Amino acid sequence: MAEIRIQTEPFAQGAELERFTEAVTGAGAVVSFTGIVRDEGGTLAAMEIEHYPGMTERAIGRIAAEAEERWHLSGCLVIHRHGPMRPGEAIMMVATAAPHRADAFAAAEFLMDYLKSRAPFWKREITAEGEAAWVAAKEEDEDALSRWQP
Amino acid sequence: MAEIRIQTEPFAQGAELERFTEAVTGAGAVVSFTGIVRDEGGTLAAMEIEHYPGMTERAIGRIAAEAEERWHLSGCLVIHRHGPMRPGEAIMMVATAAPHRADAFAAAEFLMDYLKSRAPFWKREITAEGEAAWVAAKEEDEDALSRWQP
Amino acid sequence: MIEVLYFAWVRERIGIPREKVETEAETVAELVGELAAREARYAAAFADLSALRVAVDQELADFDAPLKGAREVAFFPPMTGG
Amino acid sequence: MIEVLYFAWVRERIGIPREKVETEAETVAELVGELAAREARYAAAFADLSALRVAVDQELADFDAPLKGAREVAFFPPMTGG
Repeated sequence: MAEIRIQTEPFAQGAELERFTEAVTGAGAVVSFTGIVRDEGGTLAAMEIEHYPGMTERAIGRIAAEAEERWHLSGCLVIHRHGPMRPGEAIMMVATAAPHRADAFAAAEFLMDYLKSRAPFWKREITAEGEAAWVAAKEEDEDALSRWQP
Repeated sequence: MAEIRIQTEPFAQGAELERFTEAVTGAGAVVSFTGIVRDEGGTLAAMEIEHYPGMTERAIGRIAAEAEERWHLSGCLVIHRHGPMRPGEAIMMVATAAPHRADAFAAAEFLMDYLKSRAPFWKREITAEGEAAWVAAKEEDEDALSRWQP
Repeated sequence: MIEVLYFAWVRERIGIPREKVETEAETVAELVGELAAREARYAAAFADLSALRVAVDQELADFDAPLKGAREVAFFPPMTGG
Repeated sequence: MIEVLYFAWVRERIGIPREKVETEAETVAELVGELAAREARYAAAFADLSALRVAVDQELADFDAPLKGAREVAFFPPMTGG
């Protein structure tokens, strides 16, 4: 049921959210999350995301299927970019639709927590001075997963 | 800092989300929630929302100010309609922007929980048979507030 | 003189959205007592206070809240926004 | 014959994104041992296994996971999606 898109092209979160909402039926609540490249006060020139083609789709498909099992959802959307992107651009978005808001919120947070640490993406930041560095995984992102354990 | 709009006119959640996101600076995370009139399997013909002009703006302003105090936000938007609306139309939306996702999610859920039970709106449903009934407040909505107590 | 407002089914039951009330009531509860004593439709609207909420000057208040200086009191059912 | 993939700084350190490896290794750990013994760049990439994650046939796995039947093994740092 989930729609999953992995792409290099920029996307318009607003248009995606409208389209997603119109396509679902029975939803009373729609939650969206969009991750945006921060400019870190002008010090960040660009971000590059590497991914593992094949495994990415598989991992996200599994995460989305689990969200659909855990909560009563009307629909579920994940868009995640890879390749180069600029500050201010959307990196990815998730949207969840449900009859009731608690399900939509919980599923969106669950998707985000798992996408952060279990989908094979790696971010690299390029500073205004041209230095590139892989973004280190945050311990708090790993910790965030524990709240979803049964 | 929060933008608050109380209106009878329909609004386009996608366009509002785009506009909101472009206006904030420093955000790495944007969360939106949209409440939509359910059609309840075709049994609901319309919804009407009554509100308390003056108190509505005041109550939402206070709720948004508290969200901005509790979490590190880059911006905060609340749009809430009153008057008649049809199934499938957006009733209201909140959007929050923050450097980090946990703040954006928590603030959006906080806003929703308080808007549900502390902003002076009253929903009335009109069935396909033309019967009108005020929507009863849900105990679970009142309970949801307790998680935000210090 | 206090402006008294009614919303949702309270408004429907009493039949008017607002009225000016001459009162010496010192608390919301005293005002409710005066209103409920007026006519059956008021008595019906105020029959179960646990089903009602009150705002004094556009701030949620308790039924024992003082009315000194208040210009506007509103009665309504629990809110159902969002 | 197993296809071995490297991502992010593991790829950079080893210098190639993927390679075919002839191996009789029965577990991921044994494969890591064989690779690390090859050259300094491999040894450097596999110096701290706690900084690495592994996937076998595109599923996250442990370093003691068996390789029997596996066609693809990938090594990479902790993921940073979202």
